[in-house]
Parts: sequence; C-alpha cells; structure tokens
Amino acid sequence: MTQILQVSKLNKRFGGVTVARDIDFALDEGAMHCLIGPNGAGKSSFFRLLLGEHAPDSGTITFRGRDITPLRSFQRIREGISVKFQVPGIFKALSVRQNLQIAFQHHLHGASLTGTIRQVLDFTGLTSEAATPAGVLSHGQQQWLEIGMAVGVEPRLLLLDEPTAGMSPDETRKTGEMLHDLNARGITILAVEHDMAFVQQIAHSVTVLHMGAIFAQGSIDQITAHPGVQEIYLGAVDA
Amino acid sequence: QDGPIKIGVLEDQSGDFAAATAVKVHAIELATKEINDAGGIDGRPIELVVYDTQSDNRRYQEFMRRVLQQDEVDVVFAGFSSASREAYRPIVNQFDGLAFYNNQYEGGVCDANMIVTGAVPEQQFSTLIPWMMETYGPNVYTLAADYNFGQISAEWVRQIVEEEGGTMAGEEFIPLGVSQFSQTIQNIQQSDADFVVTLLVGAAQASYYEQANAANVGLPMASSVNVGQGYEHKRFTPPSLADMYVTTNYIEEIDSPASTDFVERFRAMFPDEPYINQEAANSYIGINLYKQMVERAGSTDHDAIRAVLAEGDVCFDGPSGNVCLDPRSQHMSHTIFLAKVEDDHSITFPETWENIEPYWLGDAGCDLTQNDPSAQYTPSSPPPAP
Amino acid sequence: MEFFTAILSITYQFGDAFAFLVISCAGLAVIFGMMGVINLAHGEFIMCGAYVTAATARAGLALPVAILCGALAAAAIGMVLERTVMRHLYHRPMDSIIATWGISLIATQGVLILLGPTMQGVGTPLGSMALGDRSYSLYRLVLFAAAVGLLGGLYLLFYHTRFGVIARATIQRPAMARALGVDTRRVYGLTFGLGAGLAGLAGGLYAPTMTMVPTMGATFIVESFVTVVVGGADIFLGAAPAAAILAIIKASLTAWYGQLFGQIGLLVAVIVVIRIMPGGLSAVVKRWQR
Amino acid sequence: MSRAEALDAPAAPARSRARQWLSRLEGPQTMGRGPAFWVAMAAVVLAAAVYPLFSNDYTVGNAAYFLVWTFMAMGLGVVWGYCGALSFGQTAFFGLAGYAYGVITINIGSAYGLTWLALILSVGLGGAFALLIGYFMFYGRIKGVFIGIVTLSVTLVLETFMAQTAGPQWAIGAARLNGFNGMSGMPPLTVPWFGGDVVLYSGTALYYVLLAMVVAVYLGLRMLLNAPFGNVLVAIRENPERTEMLGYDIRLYQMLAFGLGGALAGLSGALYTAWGQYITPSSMGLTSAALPIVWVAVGGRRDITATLLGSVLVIAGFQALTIYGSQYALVVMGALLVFTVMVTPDGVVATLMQRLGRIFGKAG
Amino acid sequence: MRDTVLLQTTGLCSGYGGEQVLQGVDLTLNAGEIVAVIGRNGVGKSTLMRTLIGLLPTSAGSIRFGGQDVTQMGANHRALQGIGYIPQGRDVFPDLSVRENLMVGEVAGAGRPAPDYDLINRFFPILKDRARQRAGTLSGGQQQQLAIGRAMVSHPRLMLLDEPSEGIQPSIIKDISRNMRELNAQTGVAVLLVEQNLDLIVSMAQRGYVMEKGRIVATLGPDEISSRDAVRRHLTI
Ligand SMILES: Nc1ncnc2c1ncn2[C@@H]1O[C@H](COP(=O)(O)OP(=O)(O)OP(=O)(O)O)[C@@H](O)[C@H]1O
Ligand SMILES: Nc1ncnc2c1ncn2[C@@H]1O[C@H](COP(=O)(O)OP(=O)(O)OP(=O)(O)O)[C@@H](O)[C@H]1O
Ligand SMILES: NC(N)=O
Ligand SMILES: [Mg+2]
Ligand SMILES: [Mg+2]
Repeated sequence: MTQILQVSKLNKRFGGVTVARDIDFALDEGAMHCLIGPNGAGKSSFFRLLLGEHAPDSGTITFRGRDITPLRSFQRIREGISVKFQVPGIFKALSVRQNLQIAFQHHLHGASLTGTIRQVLDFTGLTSEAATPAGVLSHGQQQWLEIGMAVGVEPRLLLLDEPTAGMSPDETRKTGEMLHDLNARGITILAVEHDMAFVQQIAHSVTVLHMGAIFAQGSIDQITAHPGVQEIYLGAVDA
Repeated sequence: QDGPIKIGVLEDQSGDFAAATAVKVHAIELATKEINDAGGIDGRPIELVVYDTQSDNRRYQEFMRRVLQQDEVDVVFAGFSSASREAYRPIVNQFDGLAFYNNQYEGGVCDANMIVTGAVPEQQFSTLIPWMMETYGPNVYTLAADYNFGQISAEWVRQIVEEEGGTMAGEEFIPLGVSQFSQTIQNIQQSDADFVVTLLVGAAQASYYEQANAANVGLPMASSVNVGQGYEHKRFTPPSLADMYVTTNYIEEIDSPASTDFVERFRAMFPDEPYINQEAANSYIGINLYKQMVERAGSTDHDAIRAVLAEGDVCFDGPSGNVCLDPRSQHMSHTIFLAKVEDDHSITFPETWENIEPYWLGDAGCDLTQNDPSAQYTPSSPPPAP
Repeated sequence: MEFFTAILSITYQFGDAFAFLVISCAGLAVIFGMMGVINLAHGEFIMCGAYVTAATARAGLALPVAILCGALAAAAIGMVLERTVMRHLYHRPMDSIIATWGISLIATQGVLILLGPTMQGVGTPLGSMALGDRSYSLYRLVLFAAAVGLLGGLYLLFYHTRFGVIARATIQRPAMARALGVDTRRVYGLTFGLGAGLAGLAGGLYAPTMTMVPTMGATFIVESFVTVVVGGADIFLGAAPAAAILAIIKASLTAWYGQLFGQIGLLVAVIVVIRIMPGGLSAVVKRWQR
Repeated sequence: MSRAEALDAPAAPARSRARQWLSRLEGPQTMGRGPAFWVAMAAVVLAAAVYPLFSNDYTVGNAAYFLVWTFMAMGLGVVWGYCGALSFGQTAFFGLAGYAYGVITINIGSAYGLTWLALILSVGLGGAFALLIGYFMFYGRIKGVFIGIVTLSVTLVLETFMAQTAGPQWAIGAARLNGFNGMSGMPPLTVPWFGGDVVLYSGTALYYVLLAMVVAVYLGLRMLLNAPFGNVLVAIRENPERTEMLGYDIRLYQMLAFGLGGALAGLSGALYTAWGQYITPSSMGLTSAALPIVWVAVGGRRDITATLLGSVLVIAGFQALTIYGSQYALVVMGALLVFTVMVTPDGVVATLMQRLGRIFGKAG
Repeated sequence: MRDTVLLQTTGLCSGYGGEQVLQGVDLTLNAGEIVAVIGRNGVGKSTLMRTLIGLLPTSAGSIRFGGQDVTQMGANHRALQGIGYIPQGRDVFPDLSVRENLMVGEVAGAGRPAPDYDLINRFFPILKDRARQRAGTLSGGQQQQLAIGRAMVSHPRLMLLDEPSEGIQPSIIKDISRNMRELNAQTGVAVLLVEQNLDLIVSMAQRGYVMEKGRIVATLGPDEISSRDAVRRHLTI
C-alpha cells in the first residue's frame, strides 16, 4: 500500500518546551489512524506542523509523494488535506449555511455545492439551524459544524483534533460510523482522541505521543495493554 | 437696486487657527455695524452671511460655492491660511466672484478676483531685516515653518540679508505641527547668529519661544508673523518673547489716536476680545474700502468696482493710518510698525515706516489692469517675462 | 571637549525625545493595552491636564502640586466618561474609536467656546545649565526622569500587584473575571481613570513648555499612538524599547538632517519596525525572554 | 425551503455567467433583498435622478460633492467592514490619485476627453499603490491595529512630504506641487461634445455623471461581495486562520481587497480634485484620515448599502450642522457621534434597515 | 449538613436575546452533594450553568443559594458567596501566566481561609511546573486543570463544573474524578457537574438530572447514576 503521508525527523521547540522530537511517522493511504497521548504531549502541535501553521525547526513532511514542507498552509490544504481543530474553528458571526458554503466553494460550485451543503446539514443534524449564526450554537453543535466543514470537500487526508469532545456517547458512536463511511470512500483519517471507546471503534492502529516524541505504536489492543502507556496516559486500570 | 449688500464671511471660528481669526469676524461685524448705523453703503445696509470654516480647506470650498451660488453675496471676505485661500480661489474664479483676503501672507497672488489687504514680505522684511542687521549684526538664523509661507518668507529674508551684505548663519524649516525644539535650539546656539528670524506658524510651533527661553538661547528675534497675528506675547509667560521684533501693520498697542479710538470702539462691542491683531484691522479696513469702491462705482458690479480701483486712489484712513490699494496687484500699502517685545512683554515701537507699497508683484510684471493670470508668483518663480 | 559636548548633546536629544514619547504614550498605553479601547480623545485628556495645571499654577499652587491637580482632574473626567459612555462600548472596540473621536470634538470645541482660543501658560521652571557653547533646560532632565519613573511604576503596578493582574484578567475575559468575583465595572473604571490621569499627567508635565490651546492634544496624538503600537500587544514590555528605538531614530535624523527628516523618519521607522516585527516589539521581547 | 435556500438553489447549467452575476445582487453579504427592497432602491435612484428638476444649481452641485466622497467610503467598507482590516490611511490613496489627476491633466490638457484618461490612470495609480502597501502589510503578516498604524503612517508621511514641496523645484512637468498651499490649475472633467467640450463643473451634468458612477459601483460591489470572493473576505474577517485552513490564500484576498479599497479611495480623490480644481496635502492629514472611518462606522460598516447611504447622510449632516450651528457645530457633531454609537451599535443606517427589514420582512 | 439545601432553582428561565433556552428548570442541590446534569448537545446545560453563576440574567423563576435569594445578584457577588465556575471551554486568561490565573481566583476568596496551594499542586502538579508559562499556550488538558485549580483557590461551597472531561486524557479524567471526590469529602464542597463522559458521571455523581430542551425531564437516583447502562439510556433519548 502506498503511503499518503511521511514525516521524517520532525523537530520543533517553543522556548523550553519541545513539542516535536525527531518524529518519524508514516500513514498508509486509506488508513484510519489515531494519535493519542497525554495532555500537552504535542498532538495538536503535530497537526499544526503538518498544516504549516508552525514551521518546523528541522525535518520534512511529504504528502502524496510531494515534499510539502516549504508550502504555505493554504497550499497544503489544496493538496487535499482537511482539518477540524481542537477549539472549534468556525465563523461565529456567519450562519451555519455560510460556514459550509465558504468551506466548500473552493472545490464545489453550483448544484454540487448546494447539494453537498444540504447533505452535510442533514448528517450533522443542523438543518434546522442552517440560518443560525454559528456562534450561538452549543459547543457540541459547533463541533459538528466543524466536522461537516472538514469532510464535505472529500479530502484525501482528514485531520481531526478531538472530534468527539463534548459529544454524548451516542453522538460519539455516530461520529465513528460516519468516519467509517468516509474511510470507505477512500479518505485517509488521522484523529487525535482521548475517548478510548471511540479510538477502539475507529482506529486500525494507534500512535502514542509523549513529550513530543513517539512513545509507542501498534494496534489498539497492544497499546491499551502497554504498561508505559497505561502509566502516562490511561491511568491505573481500575475505577 | 435696493436691498441689502450681502457680504460673505468665511473665517475659522474653530479649529487650529481660531485663536488668530475669531477676531477677524468681530472686526467685520464692527465695521458693518458702524456703516449700517451711518446709513449703509449708498443707503443700502450690509448683511453678513457668516460661516465657520473650522480651519478646514474643504469647508472653504464648500462654503465659497455656497455664498457665491446660493446666497449670491456681492463680495466675500475669506481665509486665514494661504492654503485656504488657494482652496477657494478656483471657485471664486469659476463664478467670477470678488474676494478679500485680509491676511498677511507670503505674497504673490496676482488674481483680478482677489483683493488683498494683508501685509506682504516686501513690506515686512525690507524694513525689518536691515534694521535688525544694523542693530544686532549681520549673521542671521532663519527658523521657518516648512510650507509655502515659511519657505517663501525665508527666501525673502535670505535675499535681503545677502543684499545687505550679511550672511545666513543658518536656515531651518519646521514641519507644521512640530512642538519640540530641543535640537533646533542647539543648532541655533552652535551657529554664530546675531539674531533669529522666527517665521513659525500655528499653536504647536509657538512652543518654541518657551523652550528657547528655558534653554537660555538669549538671542534677539525678528518676525513678520508672530505677535502681530498670534499675540504670543500675551499668551506666554514673560520673558520668553523678550527681544522679539516684529514688523506689523497694526496691533492694539499702537498708540495713535486712530488706534486707541479703534480699540475703544472694538472693546465696546466685544469686551472680551483677547487681542486685536493686524488681521482684525485689515478686515475692518477691507469693509471700508469696499464701501468706498461700491459708492464710487455706484454698484456692486465687479467690473465697475475694478474700474474704480484702477483709478489708483482707493484709500482709507484707518486704525493703522492711511492705506491705499495698488491697482496693478490689488494689494494694499501699509504703514509698518516695528514692535519690540520688552522683558515684561509690554510693547514699544522703536521705528515706524510710513506708506510702504506692495511693490514686488507690480515690478515683477503683474498688472491686473491689463490681464488676469489668476496665479501666485514667488521670487523664485516669478511671472513669465512678457 | 568638543567630542564630549557632542556626545552630551546627542544624549540629551535622545533623552528628550524618549521622554516625550514615553510620557505622551503612557495613558494611551494603559487604555489601549489594557482595555483595547482606541482612545482618540487621548490628546484632549492631555489638554485637560495641561489646562488645569496652568490654571492652578497661576492661581498660586506650586508647580508639582499643580501638575498633580492636572492629572487628577483628567482622571476624574476619565472616570465619569467611563461610567457614562465607554462602559457601553467595551465589546465594540471599533465603535470606541468613533465615540472617543466625538468626545474629542466636544472637548476641543467646548474648551474653545468656554475658555477662549488660548490660555496663558506657566513659565518653565528650573532655568538652564550651560556646558560649552550650549545650554540646556534643566526641566528637560526632570521630564526624562519622569518618563523613566513612569515606566517603572506602571510595570510594577501591572505586573507585580494584585490590581494589575486582576485588571489584565478582566480585560482578557471579562465574563470569566466576573464569575471569579471580580467587580469588573470597578476595574474598568479605575483602569480608564488611570489612563486618563496619565494623559493628564503628560499634559501637566509639558504644560510649562508649550502653547496652551484647545487643540494642543493633537501634537501628542500621532507620536503616542505610534509608540504604543510599535510596542505591541504587551504594552509594558513594549513601550520602553519602542520609545527608545523611535527616539534614537528621531533624534539622530533630526540632528543630522533636520526636523522634516526627523518627522518623516519616525513614521517610516514605524512602518519598517512593524514590518520586521509584525507583533510589535513586545512579541520579540517575550520570545527572547524565554 | 427557506428563502436563503431558494437563493442558493441549483443553478441550471445553461444559465449564463451574466445571469449568475446578476443573481449575486442579492446574497448573504448584503442586506436587502426581494422586490420590496429593489422597488425602494429604484425609488431612491429615481428620486435622486429627478430631484435636480426641482432644485437649484447650488444644491445639486453640493449633492454632487457629497457623492464624490462615497467611493472612498464604500472602499473602506470593503476593506474594513467586509475584510476586517481597519485602514486609517485611505486618504493616502485619495491624495495620491488626486495629485495624479492634477499632474496628468496639467501636463496633457483636457481636450478630447483626456481628463477621463487621467481619471482612469489616477484611479489605477491609487489602486496600484494600495496593492503595494497591501502586499507589504499582508505578506508581512501585519494585522489588526498594526494595519491601522502602518496606513496612518503612510498617509502622514505623504502629507508631511507634500507639505514642504512649495519650491519651484517640486514640479512634475508643467505641474507645480506647490506644498501645503495645494496644487491648483487642473481642469475639471470634460466630455467631448459636438460644438465644444462639456465641462463638468460642479453642476447638474457632473451630478448625473457621479450618480451613474455611484449606482454602478454600488451594484458592482454588491455582486462582488456576494460572489465567492466576498464570502472569503468575510471569512477572513471572522477567522483568518480558519480561512487559510480551508485552502484560501488569505493574503492574496486581503491584498486584492485592499487594492480595491485603494482604487475606490483614488476615484474619490481624482473626482475631488476635478471638482474643486484643487488638492492639498491636508487631505492626507490626520483629520481627513479619520473622517472616512467616522462616515463608515456611523452608517454601518458591515453592509455596503448602509455604508453608502450612511456616509452621504453623515457628510451632508455635518455640513448642515456647520452651516447652521456656527461654532457649536463641532460640539453637536461630537455629541451626535457619541449618541449614535451608543444607541445603534451596527450603525445608523444598518440598524434602520434591519428594523425596516423586520417590518417588511414577511412581505419582502 | 448534607441535608441543608445549598442551591435551589424554581421555574428558572433564561436565554439569549429573544430566545428562551431554559424553560423552567427546577433543581435542588444539598450541601456537600455531587449532582450531575446530563443531556444531549444543545439542550441548555451550559446555559443553566451560566445562569446559575449569573453571567446570563434570569428572565423568570428564582435561584436560592445558601438560604439567600441570589436571583438578582451579579456574577461577581455570587462568586463571593461561594460559587465557583469552571466553564466549558475553560476560559483561562490566555495572556496571564498560570500563577497569575490562580491569583485572579483569589478574589472570590475574600473573607475565607487562605488558598490551599499545596492541595492544588498535589492535585494538578503541572500547575506548579508551568507556573510562569502563559496560560494560552498550555495544551487543552492543561488548561482544564488550571481552570479547576483556579476555582479551588477561593474555597467555594459549590463548584459548577461544565464538561470537565472534554479533551482530557483518560488518566487525568480519573484523577479529576478522584480529586473532586476527595475535595468533596475533605471540604464538603458541593459540585454541580455537567457531563457526557460516562466514566466520569458514574464515578463521581451521587445523583443526577436529565435535561431536554431546557427542562429537567427526569431525575436519577444514586442507583441509576452509578449504572453505565442507565445513564447511557438517558443520554441517547
Ligand atoms: N506557542 C507555544 N508556545 C509555547 N509553548 C507551546 C506553544 N504551543 C504549544 N505549547 C506547549 O507545547 C505542548 C504541547 O501542546 P499541544 O497543544 O500540542 O498538546 P496536545 O498534545 O494537543 O494536548 P491536549 O491533549 O491537551 O490538547 C504543551 O506543553 C504546550 O504548553
Ligand atoms: N451565546 C449564545 N447566544 C444565543 N444562543 C445561544 C448562545 N449559546 C448557546 N445558545 C443556544 O442555546 C441552546 C443551548 O445551548 P447550551 O450551550 O446551553 O447547550 P449545552 O446543553 O451545553 O450543549 P453542549 O453539550 O453541546 O455543550 C443552543 O441551542 C444554542 O444554540
Ligand atoms: N498666510 C499665512 N500666514 O499662511
Ligand atoms: Mg491538543
Ligand atoms: Mg455545553
């Protein structure tokens, strides 16, 4: 299988904090991969590095065979990456519909644009809120909206930073099913998550990040059983 | 034609220039009242149409159009800064109006639609500079506002200093609005100037005097624009303006019967007037000159009025003595007073020059009795040779 | 000796420019930096301080006391305005531009109508000191000392007192601060009052050296805005280096090429510095601190 | 299906581009839609068109003068209201284009309608300079209040520099810059006509020309703002990082919007110069620079209609106040500003339109 | 003490602008209790919390806290009365350091015992390690810990905890749960918990309310709240 994303020897420091330490990472085309790790491990920072929001101190990022390290953020997005941020990145003053329109108009036009908007409204459950300013949605609804903005354009690679934070177990499951659908359509998915049930539901394989470095990698069962991961991340298996 | 004679008045009653110009409106009101009380102009009362131009050139453009087109005034009295004059001049020309500019300025406006009663450089500098050089020495430092008035006045000073065999110890231009002068003060101290010509304009630049005094510069100063216009000697604490010499065509301290009488009448009508400056006198004179010309012409028609002007004997005995309009340039002759600011900021007059003509424009080739270029000339860009 | 006096002279010029920038921007820095309000009436608070200082000094108060009166008067007016107008505009920084511009129009013209076009000033105290062929106004040294003291005082107030921390918190997340027990209205009132008072202080300090007219605030406004913005988001870290850099540029250009170049150079320097450091100087200082 | 949805309804593939653009006269980025709005709009234009018949030359000329400024206001509306970049220096482009018009016309004259060429060149120059400044700022990652200060500095540099160009050495061809006193002697706009050029002095003819230009620019902006371009501008205003992460080159968009704003400011500048045959450095000074911000903010900056009507209202209102208020005018003006800002947060006209929209909402 | 009513709302209504979100909420919380409010996205849980702390005005109904009617009281006064608020999305002061954030928390502690920083540091060691870091650059989970720590500083009698598990690593969720229970046991602080995380609800709450469309539609007793299945059932209505 071809690799859609290759990251090699990626380093980034902020003053005294190392957010990426010699990260070597690769993602197969069509994979569903989860990135987990303690709070502050550098997961969101890793996304920001992939997206070009932070410039790495060293290292390269290759996407679909092209070195995208020197590219600007918007150029990387145009290569086929889509993202949902940890803190909902939506246009608060604009209506839900406009949020979606702006997200899609670059790729879609006319009938396919309106069609996609309707579809996305439908599956995010926001149809009745289409004309509502996004800023007044509840937190969970904002999460949904941003997921909708990210998936509607059918990217090659979907980056999701804690997509289910603030969702009920039911909705979390629904999100998982949606990701499976998308994956089945050929979209590669890389998600950061803390909800292990969700990770279990979606991930083919898992990478654990700790203090900016890759700490462990493997299947979900290997990872949950990993004593080191239990110690730094999962906590004692009790409760 | 009966009805009143309408005079448009566009002066800055607010904004940066208000300090020096509010009094001009009062002077016009005084003259109007006196004339109306005495039966008006040829029996017709004067009616003033006054707008506050807010020290804003745009307002001059808007209101010049308004007074000429809507209010249909017979004549306009307008403008303090030269920029405001230049802003409205195209409009006066377009509507073929008649405007009085009652302000001392850098000179050179050769425009048949304009009558200028303010003093011009040849009147103020040809008197002031030689006197100062004789009294204090030949080395002159000029400190001037960095715009047309300052630059052109400085050019006059330089020319006269050279003609008189002196040298320029320094010449410095200050952008409008600058209020901090530490470096300038040092520059002056380092030069071997015998006196400083200050051609500073606006409230901000006036801070120079206080700062120079605090740093103990201690050189005599000479000016064509200070004291007579902005009464700095009244506004600053003595002795910051001590040893300042100013050539002016009028200030309220002038101790002649005509002047004291003028001041009395003025203060009777406007008891709180902070200061009656030369522009107030010029505005007052302007109305009276206009009255005379209309009466002699028998109408307010511009051509008729200019025909009267061309006779060359339009004169008035005003607060500053006898003044006459020069038909070629439509500027006015003046008696020039040398005012000296003493240590306690009282004024003395060491010297007076009677009847100084506004000769430069005419000599340079401006002759409005022959043609109307509607232009402004300066010594370095004189009218094209005929 | 010639060399020595030249060095002394340029140092004096620099200190003078530095003091002007710092003193004139301090009040603005507090109001803008702390509250995000772009206060176009800053110059009018300065004018108010200057007028009150001059009036009280001429009424017989000692100059330092008169300056204090000026600052307090401006602070009081600032707090009244905060209560009546500004309070309604905190979440609308753009509208605060318009409101403060309106206030500045009212203040300038109101003073013109009420007190006339000019007011008599007070003389500069302390006299001068001669060194070589130059002499220096001693009061200018006082201004420099005041600038340094002001910077230090503000830094201590906002970074090392509870009030400062609470004020900064309030500005960043007003609702959250309220939910934590902070009386945000009082904080806003005090902060705005402090900013206005500092502007009044600037007016008081410069009153003895300047023409007293209703529009006198305008001389300060561009320089103070420019200094605050070049300083960047963290005004107390940024204002001092910003004032220093701008003062060096302005003083040397003025010394060598005259006032025009000093004036234009200052503005061009602003453009260049912002271009090089798009977050302002404080962003750089912060990165370098860690 | 909701109204908004109806507007986005699938475009028939055969529909021409022109119809697509026309459909963008309405959209999410502009207030006012439906027959009621357009009838009202047409009524306003019609009233504006016939009113000279019932008025005098001065009033019409004065109205033309108000229209001169609206382009700068609409440009600032795009840059600030839509794209979120508060420019404090639109007057730089205004002044530059104003001077350019003067320099060009003084040098090439006004025959054969060359003044229009000068107008176009000046507007182009204003726009190009704005693009340059925009490139400098947005590609340098300057944002927020820094944009305000950089633009303010630019306009003040121009003012300070131009103020000292009094001497004869400061001339471009036959055109003397003439320092602070300002440049004059340029011809007004002229239309070549049989039997002699029609000179567009500040009269009825100029009024109609300007009215047509205002309507054209207004409608053009409506279409542009409701096009994908306008959506992206608004997105940048709301959340630039997110917008970039949706694949838009935000700096390019910002620069283009800024260029457009500069060109419109330039249009006002060139027209102003032609109108008064005069341009001065103080039109690039601090007070002049603050004015457009006031007009736009008071009218309503987030809607181009509000910006347009609001700025006319404010300009006319301020002038009327000055005429009738003598020295109290500025005090009243200040009080009105404070009052309106507190009472109508979205701007006077925008608030009015919202109210009207609510009243007629069902019908419209 | 467990039986004294600490917080009681009757017919509580509030919302944003014209839109009513809470449509008459009645709930009671005794001193020292940990009570959960559960419900789907957008039903008004956060709105309830904001109304309780006073950031949203009450449009109808009343709120009593500690025997006092606080319905008309401003948020800052309620904080001084002993209500601590940990909002959804954390709302740390981004440009203040961690230590300064905690300092702001001290304001509401006026008149109560001095802050127990030892306890806070024991619960959340990261807050000590990063004392000088700007809070805005903390990771999401770190910010959550700071927000809880900041509320602890003033020894509130009631903590309003809005989705504290959001974005938190499993072990820290467990820690939070354990710490909050310990804090509750030690100091008797009552907790009103809005959550969707089953583990946290089940491990922490002693009782629960189910919310739907701005109303309380069910109550969960101690048995139901400690059953994952029962809770899940209510969350999926
Ligand atoms: N701009 C910055 N300056 C300084 N430190 C930073 C910056 N951005 C992130 N950090 C630090 O880098 C570390 C990694 O942060 P990051 O947001 O990537 O964590 P994370 O793994 O996403 O955590 P979480 O699961 O809590 O969201 C944290 O310790 C954070 O404080
Ligand atoms: N600031 C606001 N202005 C207007 N309406 C709002 C605002 N915040 C929330 N709402 C509306 O109030 C309703 C309830 O929102 P709330 O945030 O209380 O939900 P919630 O139950 O906390 O949901 P979640 O679990 O997603 O956080 C939502 O429909 C939302 O659209
Ligand atoms: N006319 C003047 N002083 O500008
Ligand atoms: Mg993260
Ligand atoms: Mg919520």
